[in-house]
Amino acid sequence: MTLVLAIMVPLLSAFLVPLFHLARKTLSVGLIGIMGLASISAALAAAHTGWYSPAVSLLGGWAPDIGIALVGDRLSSAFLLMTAIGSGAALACALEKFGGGPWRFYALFFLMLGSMNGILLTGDLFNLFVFYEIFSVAAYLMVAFSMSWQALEAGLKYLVLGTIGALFILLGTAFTFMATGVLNMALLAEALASIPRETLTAISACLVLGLTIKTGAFPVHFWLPDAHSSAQTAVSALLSGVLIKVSIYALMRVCYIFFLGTNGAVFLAITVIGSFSVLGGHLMALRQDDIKRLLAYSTVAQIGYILIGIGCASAAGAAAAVFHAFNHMLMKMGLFITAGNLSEEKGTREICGLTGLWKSHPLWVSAFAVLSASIVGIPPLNGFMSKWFIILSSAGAGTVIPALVIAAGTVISAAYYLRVLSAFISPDEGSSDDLPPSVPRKPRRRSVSFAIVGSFALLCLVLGVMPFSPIFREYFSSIGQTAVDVEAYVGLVTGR
Amino acid sequence: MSIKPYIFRIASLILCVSLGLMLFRGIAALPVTEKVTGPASHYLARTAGETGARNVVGAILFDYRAFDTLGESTVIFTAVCGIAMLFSRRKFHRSSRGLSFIAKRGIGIMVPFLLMYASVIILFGHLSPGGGFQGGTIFATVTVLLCVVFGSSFESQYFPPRTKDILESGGALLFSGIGLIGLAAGTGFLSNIAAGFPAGIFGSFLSAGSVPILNVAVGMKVGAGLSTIFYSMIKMLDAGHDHREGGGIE
Amino acid sequence: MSLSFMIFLYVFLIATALVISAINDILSAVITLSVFGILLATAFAILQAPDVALTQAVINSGIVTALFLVAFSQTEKPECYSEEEEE
Amino acid sequence: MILLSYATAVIIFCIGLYTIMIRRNLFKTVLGLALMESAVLLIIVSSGYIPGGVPPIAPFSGPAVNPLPHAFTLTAIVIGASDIALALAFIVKLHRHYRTVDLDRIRGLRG
Repeated sequence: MTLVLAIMVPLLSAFLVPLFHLARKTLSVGLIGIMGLASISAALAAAHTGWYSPAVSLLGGWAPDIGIALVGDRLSSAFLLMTAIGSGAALACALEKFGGGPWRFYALFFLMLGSMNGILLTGDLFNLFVFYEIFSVAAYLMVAFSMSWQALEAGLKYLVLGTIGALFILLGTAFTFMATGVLNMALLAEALASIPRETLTAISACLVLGLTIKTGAFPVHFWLPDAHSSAQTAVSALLSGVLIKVSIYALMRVCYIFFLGTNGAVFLAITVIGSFSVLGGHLMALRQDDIKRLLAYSTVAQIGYILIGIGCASAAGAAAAVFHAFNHMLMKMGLFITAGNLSEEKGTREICGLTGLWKSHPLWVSAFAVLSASIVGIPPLNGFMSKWFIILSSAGAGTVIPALVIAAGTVISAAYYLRVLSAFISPDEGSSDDLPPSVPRKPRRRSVSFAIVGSFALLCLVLGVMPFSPIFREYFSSIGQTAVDVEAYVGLVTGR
Repeated sequence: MSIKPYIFRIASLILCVSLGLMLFRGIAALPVTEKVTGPASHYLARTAGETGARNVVGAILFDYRAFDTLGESTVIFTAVCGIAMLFSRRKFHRSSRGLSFIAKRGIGIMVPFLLMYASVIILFGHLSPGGGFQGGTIFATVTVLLCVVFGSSFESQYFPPRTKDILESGGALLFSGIGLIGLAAGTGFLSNIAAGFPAGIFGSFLSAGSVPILNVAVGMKVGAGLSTIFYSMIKMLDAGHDHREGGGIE
Repeated sequence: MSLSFMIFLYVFLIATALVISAINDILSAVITLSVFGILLATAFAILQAPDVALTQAVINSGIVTALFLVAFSQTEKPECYSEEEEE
Repeated sequence: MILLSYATAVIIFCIGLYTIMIRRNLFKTVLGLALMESAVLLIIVSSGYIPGGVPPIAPFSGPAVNPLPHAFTLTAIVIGASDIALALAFIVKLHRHYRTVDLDRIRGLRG
């Protein structure tokens, strides 16, 4: 019951928003806030259910093979928690920035929230495709929301690549259905073991290619930097922090359930893609002058780390990947919100123009410093811990090259984040005379955004220490166990 | 410089051909299906008893896998919301010109029949091929026809955007409401006969529990949605004419 | 349905797809897409899928073609004007 | 016969992908997407066909074809149509800025 509500409450909010708009003409911030709180608490309730008593919700009361089943287990709960925190933060930022005016934006936001919960909870392959499509359509439109031509072009690029990815996912689903006749993921896990080799190759190629395009990993990452840098601040934070994680979840779920026992080459492919993403993303980020594009390319690299963790095909690797995904959500959302606000303050997004901020906004810059230190991987912080776990598990899987790639990537990322920070700290070189609007422009208050960024930075510090506590380690390893334990998943769904 | 496009073309051709070969080998390796197996045989054997619908595809869409249908009509809702957002800043100049008298009179005779056809397709979705999507799309096509033949002011007078918005959200809420009834009855979201909807007499108009209601809801949603998409893009067209011709349209 | 008719239909489908891909005139390509949609609907009907055939005929050959034509008429004319200016 | 329709579908899929890869006109890109989508639909519908089957509308006068792929195809058609509509809307909006639909002349975001 809670699983259904986690999907339906946001969707119902989205359906109600146009009616409220027709009745009242302007939506109050309070109304949107209440809807957002209800949606997020429904998601958290579902996460609680999934964590403490893994549940299956049969829609329409039909058995899992003929109807659709929603499944909540520990992996879903971890990602539900992630999306609830991230989208709550993004909604708060958007409310602070836009107010209640753009009602279509909030309708899209709630549609996206509902579809994300749907992807995280569904146990049916075709249903996954349907929710993926709602999610993607809402994402294309949120990229284009600012209506500048860069945003429109980025949205179109994202749409074309995203649709190709969706078609490959649909093709993979069609092949799976042809080969087995069922679509429930738990039943597929059993049925896929006995199908011809060529068909399995085609299925895995289609599904992995489609999900990789949607994730934005290196060879097919073209849409990601444009989309993430052209959108507005709250949307960029949402895209980079939360949406990517939902795609990661889909990749993780599909690959672990379908191919763990049948096709080991998939995991080798994911590791290779991940290594290339780390190197390519960092090298491209080094060349950027625009701070938001730099952060977007850094996201490509961080996706690579997570993919390397998934590619280990072990419980430790999956746990490390989830931990890094969570950390990346905190760090990248904080960085995007900070960078967006600071560059709006200065009126430029070029890194060389963002000078003298240490004097005017010391708190923002110190939060940025903590978050970027964490994303680079300075030891006491959480970014270091999750990267360390990924290196450990990939070494445990018997390959050294990913570990070397991660080490090299750390050095490169230190270089470009230091460049940004040194620009922030360096004094304002006489730019006050050629930038007259900087004097009359009153610095706008961004207390909610700052509270979010500050608490994310604090969480980074806390999560850096947490892995030393045995309870925390046990929790995280149980997520990894859930991810790779296909038999438990099958047992949960079929009731055997 | 001049050789580079050819290399790119040949590379993409090779890529496409090898992808196609891989896909075809994947299909050809499968044994040929001689009879229906798996869950599909359940649907074929038991649909009449479990849902009361004659059209098995309709029963799957609106009962067994109704959640997919909800998601799928939400995709249209999202797309409509977005397209209306993209074109929201344009001012709409109504055009009442339309086509000739003969075309107007001809369409005027046809339209009631088209509307009746669409309604039949929606309402008999559980008995014969058709259903909410197809009927809703025919409704949208009728509004497109009216817009082309009578000019956009006629269409916006009889089907104003406000009505379409209400219809669309109303359809979505109706669908979700039916689902929540099942949840409240304790038989699962979107459950049909189990939640107490009457099964009726097999093959009659009033049968199959909530399937006809869901068909109507989807028909409202799809018809209003596709019509709004067309309307938004037409709005753009008129603004464009205005831009070029200096506001010459009445 | 006889095999020869099926072969004819599929050859026609591939031919229209090639035309859509190769032709430079967008308007002709859009009209060919409509023809392609009707042929595909026929194929669906032969494959014993009346629901799908109806939907394909109504949506792909009706609404989608209409939207393509609207978008095309919106974007085509200023292009001609700008070309005339260039010449 | 059913292998024939699979082969047709795969060929159309590849034609669509090739169109998207090499053509520089945005309308051609969207047409390619439509072709790819139609090909996937043909594959799904063909997978439900059995020789000598009848449409899945009760009461059956023979062995009925698999109804499940038809339901998927219906869903996929509507989803594909809304994707294409969205792409066309983006193209129209972009055209207002660039006055062209040629990809080579729309290069605001490269690198």
